[in-house]
Amino acid sequence: MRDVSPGRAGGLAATLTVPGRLDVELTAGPGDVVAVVGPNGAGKTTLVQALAGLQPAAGEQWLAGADLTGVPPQERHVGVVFQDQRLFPNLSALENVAFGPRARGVAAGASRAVARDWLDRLGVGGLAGRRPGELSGGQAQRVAIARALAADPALLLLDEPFTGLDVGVAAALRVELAGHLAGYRGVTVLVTHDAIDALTLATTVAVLDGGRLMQVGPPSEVAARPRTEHVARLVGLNVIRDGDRFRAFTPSAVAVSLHEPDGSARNRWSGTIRSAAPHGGAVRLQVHAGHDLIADVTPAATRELGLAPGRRVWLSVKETAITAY
Amino acid sequence: MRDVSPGRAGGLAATLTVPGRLDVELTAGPGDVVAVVGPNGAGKTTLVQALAGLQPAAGEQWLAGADLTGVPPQERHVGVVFQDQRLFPNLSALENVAFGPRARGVAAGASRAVARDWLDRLGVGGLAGRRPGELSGGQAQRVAIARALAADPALLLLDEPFTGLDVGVAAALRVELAGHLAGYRGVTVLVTHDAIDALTLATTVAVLDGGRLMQVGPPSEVAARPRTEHVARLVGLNVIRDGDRFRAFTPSAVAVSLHEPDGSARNRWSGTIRSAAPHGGAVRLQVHAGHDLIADVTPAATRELGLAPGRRVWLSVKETAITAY
Amino acid sequence: GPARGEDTLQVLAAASLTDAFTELGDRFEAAHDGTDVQFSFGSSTDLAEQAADGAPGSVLATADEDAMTIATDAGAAAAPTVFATNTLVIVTPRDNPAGIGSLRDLAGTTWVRCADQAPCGRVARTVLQDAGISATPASLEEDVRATLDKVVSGEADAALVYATDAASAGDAVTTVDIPGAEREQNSYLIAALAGANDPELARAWTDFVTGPEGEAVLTAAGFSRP
Amino acid sequence: MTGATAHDVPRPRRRARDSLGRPPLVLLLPAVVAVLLLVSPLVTMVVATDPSSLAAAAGSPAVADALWLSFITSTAATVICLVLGLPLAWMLARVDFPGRRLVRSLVIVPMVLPPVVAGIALRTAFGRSGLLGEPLLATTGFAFPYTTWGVVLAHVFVALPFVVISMEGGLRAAGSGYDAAAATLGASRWLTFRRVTVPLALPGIAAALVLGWARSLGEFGATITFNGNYPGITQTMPTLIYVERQSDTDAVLALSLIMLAVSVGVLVALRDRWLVTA
Amino acid sequence: MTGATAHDVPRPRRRARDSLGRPPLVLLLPAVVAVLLLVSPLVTMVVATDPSSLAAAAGSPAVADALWLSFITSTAATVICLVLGLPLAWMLARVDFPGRRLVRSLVIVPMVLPPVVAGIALRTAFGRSGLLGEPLLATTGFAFPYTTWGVVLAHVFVALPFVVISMEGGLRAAGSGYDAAAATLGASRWLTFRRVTVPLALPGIAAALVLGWARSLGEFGATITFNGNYPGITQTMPTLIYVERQSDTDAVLALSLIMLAVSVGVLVALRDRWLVTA
Ligand SMILES: Nc1ncnc2c1ncn2[C@@H]1O[C@H](COP(=O)(O)OP(=O)(O)OP(=O)(O)O)[C@@H](O)[C@H]1O
Ligand SMILES: Nc1ncnc2c1ncn2[C@@H]1O[C@H](COP(=O)(O)OP(=O)(O)OP(=O)(O)O)[C@@H](O)[C@H]1O
Ligand SMILES: [Mg+2]
Ligand SMILES: [Mg+2]
Repeated sequence: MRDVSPGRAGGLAATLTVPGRLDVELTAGPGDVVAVVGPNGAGKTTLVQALAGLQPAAGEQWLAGADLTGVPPQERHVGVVFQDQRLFPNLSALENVAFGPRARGVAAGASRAVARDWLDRLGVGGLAGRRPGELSGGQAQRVAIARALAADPALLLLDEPFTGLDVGVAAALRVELAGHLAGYRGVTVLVTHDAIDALTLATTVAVLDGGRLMQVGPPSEVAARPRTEHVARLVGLNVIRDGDRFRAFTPSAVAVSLHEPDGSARNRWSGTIRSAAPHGGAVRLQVHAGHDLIADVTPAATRELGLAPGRRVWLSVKETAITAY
Repeated sequence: MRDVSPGRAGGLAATLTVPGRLDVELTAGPGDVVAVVGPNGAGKTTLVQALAGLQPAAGEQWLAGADLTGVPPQERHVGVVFQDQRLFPNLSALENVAFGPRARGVAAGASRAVARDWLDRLGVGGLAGRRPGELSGGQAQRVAIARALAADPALLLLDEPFTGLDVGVAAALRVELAGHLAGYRGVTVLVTHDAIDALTLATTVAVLDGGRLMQVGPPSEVAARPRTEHVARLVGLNVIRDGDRFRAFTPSAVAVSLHEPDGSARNRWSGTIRSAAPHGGAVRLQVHAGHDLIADVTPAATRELGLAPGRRVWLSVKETAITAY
Repeated sequence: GPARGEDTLQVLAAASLTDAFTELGDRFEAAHDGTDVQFSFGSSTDLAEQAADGAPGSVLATADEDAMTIATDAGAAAAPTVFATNTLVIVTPRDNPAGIGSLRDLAGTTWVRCADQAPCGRVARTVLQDAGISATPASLEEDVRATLDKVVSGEADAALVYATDAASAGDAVTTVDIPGAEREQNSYLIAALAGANDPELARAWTDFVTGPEGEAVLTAAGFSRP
Repeated sequence: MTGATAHDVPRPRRRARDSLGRPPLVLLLPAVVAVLLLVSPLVTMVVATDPSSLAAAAGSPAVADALWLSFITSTAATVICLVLGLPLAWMLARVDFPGRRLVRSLVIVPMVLPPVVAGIALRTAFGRSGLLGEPLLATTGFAFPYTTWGVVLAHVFVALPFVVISMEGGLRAAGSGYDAAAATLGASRWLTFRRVTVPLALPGIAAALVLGWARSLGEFGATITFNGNYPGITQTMPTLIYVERQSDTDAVLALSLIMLAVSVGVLVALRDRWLVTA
Repeated sequence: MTGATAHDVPRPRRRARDSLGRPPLVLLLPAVVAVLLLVSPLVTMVVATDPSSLAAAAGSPAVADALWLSFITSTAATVICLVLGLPLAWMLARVDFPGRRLVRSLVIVPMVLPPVVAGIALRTAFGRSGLLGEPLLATTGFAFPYTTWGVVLAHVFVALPFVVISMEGGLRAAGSGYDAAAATLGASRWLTFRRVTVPLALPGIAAALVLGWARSLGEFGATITFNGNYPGITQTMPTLIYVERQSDTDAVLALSLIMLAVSVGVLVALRDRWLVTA
């Protein structure tokens, strides 16, 4: 453990190793929201479980000045939204949410009041009496979030909390959560596959891949200068690795033509369109040209050039549109 | 049952009623991909389960000329990706995927070959020997998709198949699935919360709300003229209901100002910014003004006007930018 | 039923005859070259019912008349003879902690006897009635062996059992005779079974048991002559 | 945010009828054979019973006493099996302590003992001159043998292994993922046990208790060996039946039928209340 | 598409040590009491056994015969309990047939029967002059009583209810969601049963079989009543112990210990192979 001061001071400091699955060093100050992004199997859930004390891991862990190493989960004051929900099937939604406060010693009536309040805030107050088996996937997800928040934890661990939620609810929930997190002095670790979450909710983005942290920084910094293909895809940038330097450009900077472009542009590639989908007012093309590149074109151009999946095209970018770092 | 001809001819025709949860009439031709969208608790999973024969439902159901009413699931030739995955915990990923072909009488060796092929196509061939408990959430989701596809069903039921997948995988999978579905003569029902899925993969979009079908049509038609708030949000349009007519406009058509706009524009609202997030090259504001509206502004304008959550703003739209239907 | 060699004699016998009959079986085998004597020991009632049901066996020996009646009524056995009797005695643990010298001393101690439904219980009840004793036992045991067992294991201060049981327990118990108990004896009956596969051999066995050699072994085990 | 759908969703009254189609012959056939095997002796026993002896037995106060004692002691034993056995089953299923396998094997041992031997073993420990019973008697004046407490002790000794092993199976089948979820919410192991583990394993626990109750109701050998047989104190239904058998074979069938009828009544009542919902 | 991480992930050898912290006293204490209660009689029994009689018993061929017969018959009975009982348990847990509750109650009944009564009931059905046994004997010349088959029948009758009820608990606890998933993949109920239902309920099924095996190993009353006590044919260890008890109490303890030692050995071996993995 090299630097545990944030953990000692009130935030989180952890060095965690799970052989073959995880090897990270993570620090966060009080009130920080750490968005953990990374491809499937990167070790995000393993990290969350290790922080919760559910996954045996070597290393040290400090939270709000207390040494959590070897401390069982029930004494860690964490709140977890599990990727697989794990709502207690034998309890109603209300009882599920009231479970945390009850376990921490809050009186029954007060716990139920807290639970009811959280269910209302998450828009599922009307389903308080239902068992998890009688809820839809998204409804259950909301109850799971309510359960984690109602426990008023010192460390909030959210493993893909917005999966299965419809867009409206997800958007509203982001707002709700942002409001909650703004006044929250604990540390939040938010696992997500969605750039919006990382960019709007997080104070820090941690990029995990193959069990290791590849990049840690403020969202804007990570978004502007991604160092992994995954983050590049996440924020919708094209990133090309050039030795140990990176060259990034936006999809709208990419020109698409059916024939090899004239001139001396050294940044040009030929490839096949793999998909075309509306994106904002534009159409976003995914082109396979050695590595995958994305290009935004106008609907008009799409029609004129017949840019459909399977079509071979040329892509080019002006050197001036490229950020190198 | 009013019209079962598509079901008799080779596609799907179903009238299904689950008291209090579902009451729909659905038809699809052979090769059709029906995207089912709708808010949480709309009845999407209930519909999928009823089509699979797992949810007792009143009504009739025809598939590829055969009457499925009352037929048990194992004789329906369906393939289901469950919202909660339900991979067999006691079998390896390979055995999970080979289960379907085996059950339909394919020899053990051939089944394993098919399974291996599907796992490879979904990028999890290296995890063939793992049990579901040893997979990450996204890896398990891919195995679940492989399992449904490997069974070579006449009716493919995908309940939020892309949840928990990282962006790169989800994009690749969409391409993969699009390729597969193009050559597929069966009917696909795809439940999704993602507009991209509905717009790129579907031949028909069915909008479900409160257990009823609110709108059915080609993706472009539904996207252009949404009839529910949910779809409006999904495709990123503002839709205002006006009696039994609708008025729609794009977020980029919305002008944002700090003071009440001059002139006679009758389409103007005052409200509070609930969230601001990057969207393509713009910043997308969510504004609560009686109903929720979205507006796209340039990053520069965002900075200049100080458009942050909590700020009160005025929104206005020119009448010419509005489509009424 | 079980396949048996021609020279196998199958004897169904009351459990209380285990020691005496096992000894007699050895002697019988020695006297009848090539003969194998097999026993099936159990409760008299069980055995009688099994004999009536056609269980394989040549001879049935019961510890009381009622049980034998079950077999004879069913026609499975005929003409039973009484080949031994048994007298009730008091047994105490070797050191006789409660100092019991007669039936009168039973009052206030932890003592046991057989249940009224068991043959030894019927005898015990009559003996106690004759002696005018009304002390309540701690337990009414299912059979005489269980009764003895309670004393041997130190769970009871005294028990009313047969002389044969007292004898089999040897040094483990102290025996106190009951005056007049010989008036209320229990009879052991033996009969060849109708289903015997070798009636000759069955008769040879009953003769052997009722004969002088049988008498010697049975007397040594504590039985009386009828 | 929209949550509940506008219309009221009625809670389903009972689980939906199984919709996976007819059971296959290869399972149906053995199941039918199993039922026939178990039921036919009961039917023939009823046929073989003399109705007049049934009436006589039903009216006998000794039978009423023994029946009552049987139910009291079996129920007490079942309660003790729950109190002692569920924690032990939980330890075996959920706590990875050293020597766990040894403990599990030791717990199974009494199941293998023939009941009479179980009685003898109990006597060597808790008898009046047993290794533990003698000091107990000397210090407190209390001894288990010949008392109703002794009957309960014998029943517990005989039924507890069944209860523990069966409960452990139920706890394992229910999985431990929810325990982990409860722990993250700050629940102590004891709270988790009460609110999560036990409710989720309820079908298995209930089945185990039924096993234990039935096992102890039919228990005879250990009881009579350890406690003897005295009406009203240690004479349970099985011991009454056993001693009765030496004099009156007809009465045995009648007594058994009465015992059966009452137990089935209790079980059916229990099932309705406890087991079907689980 | 990227799937597996670049580095090899080693499969964990065994499940992680339980990490939820120390068990609470309120559970630990009863568990310890339960173990003591079950173990102390066994210990005192060992103490009370005369080592010389142990040696004598261990060398006796009658003991070897009885031990062998006990294991053969108990194992055969357990196999039959599996073949007949698992389908029945499955029907009770998964198929919503009319009269299910009645069948379940009928299945429990034999558990409540004292063993001797079970033997009598078996005789009324399968005895040589029983309602089913008589026609069987007349047509095939075969009768169950006094044969090793009869012993197995008695064991099955006595153990099957335990096995069925315990297995049903295990099947219910495992849940039916995966059955539904298998059905959508085209699996017949039989395939689902084999590949999904049974493997998932394995801990409960294994526990049930251990119960059944142990119950049948200790079974004595029904066997001796129905089959008599013929050495080499129907004389199992418990019946041999019964006979020995008539002459030699020391021998009883010695025989019981031998039986215990061997059964524990078998159970420990089984556990290692079958039960811990489950
Ligand atoms: N029990 C286990 N045994 C062995 N390997 C495991 C186990 N659980 C997970 N893994 C592996 O560890 C790696 C990290 O898994 P983890 O669940 O942490 O990924 P993740 O980042 O959460 O992925 P996802 O986005 O798909 O949820 C994966 O490669 C996974 O296959
Ligand atoms: N077993 C049940 N009993 C009663 N109501 C149920 C049951 N299961 C689901 N419901 C209700 O039925 C409605 C439809 O549920 P369904 O799971 O079909 O929704 P969905 O459209 O799939 O939602 P989501 O997007 O959240 O997965 C919901 O309101 C839900 O609460
Ligand atoms: Mg994960
Ligand atoms: Mg759903």
